[in-house]
Amino acid sequence: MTIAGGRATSIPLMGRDEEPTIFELSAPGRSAARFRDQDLPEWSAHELVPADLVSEPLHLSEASERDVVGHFTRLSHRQYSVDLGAYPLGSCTMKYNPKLCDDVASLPGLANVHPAAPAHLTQGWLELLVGLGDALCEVTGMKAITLQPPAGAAGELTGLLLMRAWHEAQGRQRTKVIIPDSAHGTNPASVTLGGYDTVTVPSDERGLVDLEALKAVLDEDVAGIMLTNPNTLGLFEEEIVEIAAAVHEVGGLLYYDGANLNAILGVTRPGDMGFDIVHMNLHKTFAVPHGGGGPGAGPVAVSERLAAYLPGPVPVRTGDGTYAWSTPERSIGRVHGWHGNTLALARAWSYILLNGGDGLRRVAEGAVLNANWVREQLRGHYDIPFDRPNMHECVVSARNLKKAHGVKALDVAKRLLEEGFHSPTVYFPLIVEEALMIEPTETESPQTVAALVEALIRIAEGASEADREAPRTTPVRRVDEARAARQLIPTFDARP
Amino acid sequence: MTIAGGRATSIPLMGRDEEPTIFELSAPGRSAARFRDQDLPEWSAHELVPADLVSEPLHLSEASERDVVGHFTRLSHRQYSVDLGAYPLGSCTMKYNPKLCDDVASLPGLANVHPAAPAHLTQGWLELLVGLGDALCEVTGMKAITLQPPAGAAGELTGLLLMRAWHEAQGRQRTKVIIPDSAHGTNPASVTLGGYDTVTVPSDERGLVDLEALKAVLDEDVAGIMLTNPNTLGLFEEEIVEIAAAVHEVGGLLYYDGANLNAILGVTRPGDMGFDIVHMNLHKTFAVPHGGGGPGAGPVAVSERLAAYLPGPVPVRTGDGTYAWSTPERSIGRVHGWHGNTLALARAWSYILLNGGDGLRRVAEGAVLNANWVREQLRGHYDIPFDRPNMHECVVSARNLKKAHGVKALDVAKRLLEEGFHSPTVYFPLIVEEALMIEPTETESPQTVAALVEALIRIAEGASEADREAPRTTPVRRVDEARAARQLIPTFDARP
Amino acid sequence: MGHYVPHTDEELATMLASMGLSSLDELFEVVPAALRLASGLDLPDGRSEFDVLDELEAVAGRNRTDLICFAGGGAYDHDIPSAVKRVAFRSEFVTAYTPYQPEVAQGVLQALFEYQTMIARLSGLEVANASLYDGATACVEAINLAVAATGRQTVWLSDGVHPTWRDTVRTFAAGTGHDIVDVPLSDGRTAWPETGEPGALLVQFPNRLGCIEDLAEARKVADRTGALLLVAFDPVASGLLRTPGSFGADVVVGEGQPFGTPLSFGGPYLGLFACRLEHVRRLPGRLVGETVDVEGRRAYVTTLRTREQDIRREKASSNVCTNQTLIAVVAAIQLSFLGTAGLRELALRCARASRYTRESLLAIDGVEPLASAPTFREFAVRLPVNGETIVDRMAEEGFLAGIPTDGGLIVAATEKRTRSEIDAYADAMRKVLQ
Amino acid sequence: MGHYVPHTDEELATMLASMGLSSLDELFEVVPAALRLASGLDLPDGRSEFDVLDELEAVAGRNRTDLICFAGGGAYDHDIPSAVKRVAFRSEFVTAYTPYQPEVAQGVLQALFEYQTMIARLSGLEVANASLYDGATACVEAINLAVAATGRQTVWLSDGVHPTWRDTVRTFAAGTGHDIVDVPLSDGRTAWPETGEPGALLVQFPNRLGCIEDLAEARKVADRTGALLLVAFDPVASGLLRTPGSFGADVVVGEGQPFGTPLSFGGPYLGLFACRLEHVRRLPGRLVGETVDVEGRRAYVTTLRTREQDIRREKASSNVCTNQTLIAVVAAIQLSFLGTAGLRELALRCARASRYTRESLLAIDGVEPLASAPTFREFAVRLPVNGETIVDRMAEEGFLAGIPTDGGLIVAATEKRTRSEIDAYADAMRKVLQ
Ligand SMILES: Cc1ncc(COP(=O)(O)O)c(C=O)c1O
Ligand SMILES: Cc1ncc(COP(=O)(O)O)c(C=O)c1O
Repeated sequence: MTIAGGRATSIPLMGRDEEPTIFELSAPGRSAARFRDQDLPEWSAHELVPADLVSEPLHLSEASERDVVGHFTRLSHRQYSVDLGAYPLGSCTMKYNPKLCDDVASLPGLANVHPAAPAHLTQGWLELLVGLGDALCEVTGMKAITLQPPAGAAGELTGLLLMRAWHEAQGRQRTKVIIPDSAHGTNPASVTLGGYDTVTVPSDERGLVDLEALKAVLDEDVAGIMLTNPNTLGLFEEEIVEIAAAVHEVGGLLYYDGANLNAILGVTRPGDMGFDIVHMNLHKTFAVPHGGGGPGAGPVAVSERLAAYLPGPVPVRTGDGTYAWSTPERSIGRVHGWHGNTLALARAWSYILLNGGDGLRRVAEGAVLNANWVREQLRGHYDIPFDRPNMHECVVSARNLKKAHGVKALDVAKRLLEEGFHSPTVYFPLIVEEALMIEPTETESPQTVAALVEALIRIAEGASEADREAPRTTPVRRVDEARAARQLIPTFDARP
Repeated sequence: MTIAGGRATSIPLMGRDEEPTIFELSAPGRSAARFRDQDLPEWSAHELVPADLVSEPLHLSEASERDVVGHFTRLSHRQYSVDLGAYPLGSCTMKYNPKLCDDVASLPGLANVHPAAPAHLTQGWLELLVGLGDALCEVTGMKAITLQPPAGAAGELTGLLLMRAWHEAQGRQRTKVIIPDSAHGTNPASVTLGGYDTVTVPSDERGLVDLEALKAVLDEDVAGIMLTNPNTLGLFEEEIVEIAAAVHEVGGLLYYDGANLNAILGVTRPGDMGFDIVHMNLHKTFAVPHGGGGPGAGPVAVSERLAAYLPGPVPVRTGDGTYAWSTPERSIGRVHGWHGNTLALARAWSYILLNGGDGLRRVAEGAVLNANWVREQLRGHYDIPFDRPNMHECVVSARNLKKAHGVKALDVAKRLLEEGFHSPTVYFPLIVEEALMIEPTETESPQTVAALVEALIRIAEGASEADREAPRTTPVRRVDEARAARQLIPTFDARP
Repeated sequence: MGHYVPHTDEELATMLASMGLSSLDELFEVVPAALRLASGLDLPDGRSEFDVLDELEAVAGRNRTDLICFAGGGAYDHDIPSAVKRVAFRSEFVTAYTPYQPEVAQGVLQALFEYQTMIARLSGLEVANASLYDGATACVEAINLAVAATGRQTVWLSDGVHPTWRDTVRTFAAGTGHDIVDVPLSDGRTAWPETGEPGALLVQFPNRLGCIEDLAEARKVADRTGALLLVAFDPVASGLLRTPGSFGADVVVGEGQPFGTPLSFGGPYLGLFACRLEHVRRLPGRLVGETVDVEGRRAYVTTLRTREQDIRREKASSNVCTNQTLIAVVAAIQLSFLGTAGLRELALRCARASRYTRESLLAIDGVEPLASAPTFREFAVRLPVNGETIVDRMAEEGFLAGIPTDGGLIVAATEKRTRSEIDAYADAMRKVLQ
Repeated sequence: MGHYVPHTDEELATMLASMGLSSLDELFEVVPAALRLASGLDLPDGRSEFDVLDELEAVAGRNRTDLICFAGGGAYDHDIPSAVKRVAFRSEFVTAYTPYQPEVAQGVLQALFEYQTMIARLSGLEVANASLYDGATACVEAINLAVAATGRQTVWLSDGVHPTWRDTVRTFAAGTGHDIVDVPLSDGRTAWPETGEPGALLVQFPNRLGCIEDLAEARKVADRTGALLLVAFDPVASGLLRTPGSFGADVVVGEGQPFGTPLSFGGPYLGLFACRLEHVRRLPGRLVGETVDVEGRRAYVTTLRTREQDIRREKASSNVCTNQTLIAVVAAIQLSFLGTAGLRELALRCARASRYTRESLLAIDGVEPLASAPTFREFAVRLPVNGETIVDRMAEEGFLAGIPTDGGLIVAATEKRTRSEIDAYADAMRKVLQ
């Protein structure tokens, strides 16, 4: 297929010169800091606190504002990012985030509010949180929500604690949580922290939960099941209604890992599928930027029967139209020191207002279209373990290249860096050998997706031993990870 | 000399991959633009204006917000800047500008004011402009000021028109303006636009104005003289008092080109030297960032006797403490459509408040110290045509390298790019063969200045024909300037 | 406190010592003692950035920014997308200077090349420069070009040009000696003299009363008299109207503020300048051209430098050095954001808001049109009370009502004005006029 | 209107056609029909960014941001330099993700390596991770580490830890089954039990009443009982006080908000986590280490990945994946900005403002200290009126007076509070108490 229009190339225009650490840029006695005129008595350290507690000044770096700005600006030139080019990291939804959301997060009326200020002084914030919570309930088809969890994994654990509290309230002792073998690592880790044992169910030849195998492990010890839908292969669990029925039948609850919610916005809802607990990754679906690894936000929405267990306090609209905090009757307690990653929540709310109901559906359509198109184009060049209509991402395998040329998924990833793209997620899900998990996202134009596909095909066609040398054009070349672990240098002070 | 502390290297960490133009990134029908809900009748083009005036939609680029952001972000990675490293471009004062000034220029209370709003609605702005004007008068030792000129050259021309108006008011017909042979090109160009002929006086063997030669051209036709002090060789005109007396004796005026004011802040003042008219480059001395070539600001301050001629209106403080606009009695008229580059003026004001009187003197000290130190270090490696204490910049010559190795100033400049620094100004002032005009500025630390000097010495010591190949590590290599002029391609549409 | 010189006292001492000096004062010994300031500048000491920001916020708070804006006159209240602000103010663009070393300045150069292309298209001419200071000084440069090209000193200056721009033209004519002849309007359009030998006609499109000038007519006058036709245009109009170039303009200038720059009390704005290719060697300011590097890769560079003051000195086509590059980059980004469809839509929305405002005002007793010529996004009305008074009274109602002019008010509306704002504005005007 | 999918209708059609589809709906045929939303989401349609910004500005305007802040409790009102905000929010840092491909992520990796170094120094321990969510959840992770290391489920939790942090600890203990034992304060300091076999002691330094806990004593208790000593610290205190590490803490956690992050209604903040090297294989979250690339050049990479959930799954040391990297980068920049001298000065200025506030309040009739232990930048007073009421009344006077606690108010002051603000605060308090 040819698409009219130019290609939005995504070459990482990044430099190749080493940058010293800020410690190496220091000179004794220098500082950028200057302080407001306080006009207070200049009590010395010893007048302020007991002498035996006072330390020598703690040694940090010593640089001027000019050098601090130069240093971190140069570091930024050694960092690939969405704003530099495509970032098809499967499961992570690295889409472009409207810049408006940055402006919202900088509003002084939001940023300059102390979290302990009582509700009547912070009505704007409460209104915002209630608005966001309601919208997220509508998007997921759930009834109530906590906005406290600061990321997806935190949401998972919150959800598992809800599950536990609910079962306990029913007077049941349950011990196991089921997850499919394709699940993300946070799922089993959260299960452990929730005090449950993980039971893994296999995927079938379609890449979906094997319903029979699931039924085989369902019993009265099962607290619930954690699923993503679409799952981590990018495939929709078509039998989700049957799965839900089976789990509910043994008294278990269904937990929805919302990492892949981007795929179904406005199309279908976890609540309608039968899920009881849903976490969302606002940093994936609702355009909170990923920040190099956070902050995100992982609200958890639940069905009616679990509402009373939510962490508190939750913001609510009162009868007289004002807003207040309210702690659910059987709340499991707080899961965050304050109210969650609030500025990230404000970004998500602005993103929802920008897109609206119509726009959110268009998000899902664009994401699914791009990802299916990628799979179609890669057929014949890469193995496609589950070659069926996918949702927002597709998983292909470099097994063919490994067999023929010794070129692994990792080599493909490094070669793609040379081509000017961030690489897909590799070696996940674990059930696919030499997996390349590609999530183009809806914000990449057809031209960019085409350029990405061409690069992947070029890599497959030119695959050779030399690919183990890749990447050759990046700020640093292949990094010695083994040495990092063997000779651990976790701080500047630990350098030999 | 060894200086303790790490080196702030200034490697431009910039990528080397071509970026298509925004036109090439376009796809028919795409647009990032979305508009506010106006709720107005949707009159068509033909209902709004006469049909024969309506055009087809004008063709621009067609890209999404994501691609616009990506494109210009990638372009920014192909651009060296002060925030990436040292930029010792002589005469330009490429110092680091405190980031606070950016925040000031973004204050909604300053940015969202229409320039035609009357004075009583814009008291904050007028107060700011009066405060800045007063401070600049104090810094230059002058009595009154216009803030309208948007850059140094505009200030020059304004000054020359003031000179003309003043002479005419005295009933004199003057035809000539004297400039030294080391003057910046804007000086003679402004002289022509001011309706005067340029008379050039030579510099003497010290690099200063030749007082005798000056006296020889002084007559009743001379309207005035334009000088920078320190001059473009970075040298202080030590006989400035005598020069002023001689020019004043024939009824001429002295114009101070403020490009080099950074060198004497708080040390001495043009007014005290005898100058009648002074322009300042706020983008050099007062930390308005250079913006890739502007905007700047070029206020012009004058002595008492010229105040009545200033462009108007000027902001003034009235008896009751409010602020108003007032047009000087014999104003030459406006030199800008509104009030000048006002947000740049606000930046400058914040810079003055930040530094204060004490800090401004420290600026001059730091600038002069760094520049003298550079000259001391380069002695023996480069020719130093005028080897005497300099002010904020020093001019050296690559004549020795040209003779010995055929390496020109231009080659040194390109080699320095490879070393991670922006190059000095080259081939200016014109009176120095193979000139390298180095202005380190006061914001570069001793470590950075040392690194710069070492790089220059390394270049001199390694000078060879191969230097004509430099730069080899920059986003593009040496650019064919002749071809650009020969086969002019000034727009994307003019491409062959 | 407050200064930005990084040197520690020890470093200062070490550097001084290495040069055989023992104090900073000695650095200034070349300055005659009598000229040295004895007791420093009479300015307060430096303060922390937090104190300064607090003070300037307070100062800024003494401006009325709550007024809903119906003023124009070359400065328009447009919406600015977050993306444009955020990308344009990346520090690589902000803290670079004129691209003297193209090898490390491709970012700014390419952005300017794209900007030139866009301005050329908007003006309908072949070449545009990389920016001038503002609309007013761009007019001056256009006249200088025309006089040099025709060898004639006389300029016919339409009264439809913004008054401050005309003032500016006159100020600079005192130096160049150009003979500026004012040409009056008749019912909102320039009434060109029958005879004369001008070197240039300068007309504004639409003009200061918002009226769309008859450029075809102006071109005929220029042809008849042998003058160049200089058009000061509103670049947003090109989203809807034919370009000045399509009518035969020789030089097109204008104010680029509407493309991404806030009102800012008047600056920094952006002088637009485009001309026919035959005049390129008289072009003022910088010009970026495409070329190749030694490896044949596409590259950009400032070109035709021999026009410029740093090479040509007293014979230069202009004295411009520092201009408005960053604002040009802003405009390039904003125009990329708008794109073909967005520019059209922007122009339509301005025109619709303007028409709705006009109709709302004319429905008020005592409000009359000042001219009958067609308008685009700005228009003038005659009022029973003088314009300054109206502006003052309307400010009390929460509006910046417009720009006073002889016998009336010039009113502008942009895509930012909504029906409810315009209705409220008309209601307030009704109240104020009673 | 308002969506951010760039595809034009034509492109959609072309792409669909190339896959043999004719509508977007067909993409979702794998979704059982019964599950498909018939009429879309019940949310308003999308709007332009300008409309949305206006609305959210109005919402934000319904928060009281004019109150002068004397509240702390883990969230402090510090000045943030412009440079920190501008550099930290460069889009390369903002729009990247976890550095899975180190070759193109050296920027974030090096910034995190510098951050880890700074946090290790502030805590006085050998290794710090690359961030956790916030102070409260960092406490949870510290407990998990200690229980795993000692094999003991009992945790002695000091009542001096912020109440919301204690709540959070208890919430998660429901999953892990840890036995959380509350330990009361006595005159402002933790009174450890004489006997018991805890796996961990968790104490806050200074504690929620602002009192400086006796860490030497806590270390003795830990040694005696065989527990690990976990200290939740105020990292700003390390500018003045000895580090928890110097007292023998095994794990140090804390809230990093004071380093460059605005109050933000409580998030995103920054969970600090440092431990002794011997516990590094139990460290939760990411860890960056220095290494080399194949050419031997210095490079950084996330390391000891085998602790993490994506590899270790149900046996991982923690479930943390996305954490707070950008806030860690902010902290690294702010700490670079402060430097050695600035951190000391910051701590001194907080302590001075706090002492001045304390003295001013204690001079008021009826105001008494809640405890006699020494304090650093926060302190508690007993008042004749309950804390909530005081906060409400003081808000009318323009102050956020502090955080109510049993029988009083916890008051904090930072380097941002000036004498005139504190005097006004004390005056208002006098008035309110009358
Ligand atoms: C499928 C899936 N589940 C859960 C998570 C965990 O979310 P977070 O990183 O926000 O903790 C991720 C994150 O990558 C994921 O992809
Ligand atoms: C000595 C000198 N004079 C005048 C100017 C002109 O100033 P501007 O570029 O602001 O017009 C310059 C600019 O480089 C200069 O260096």
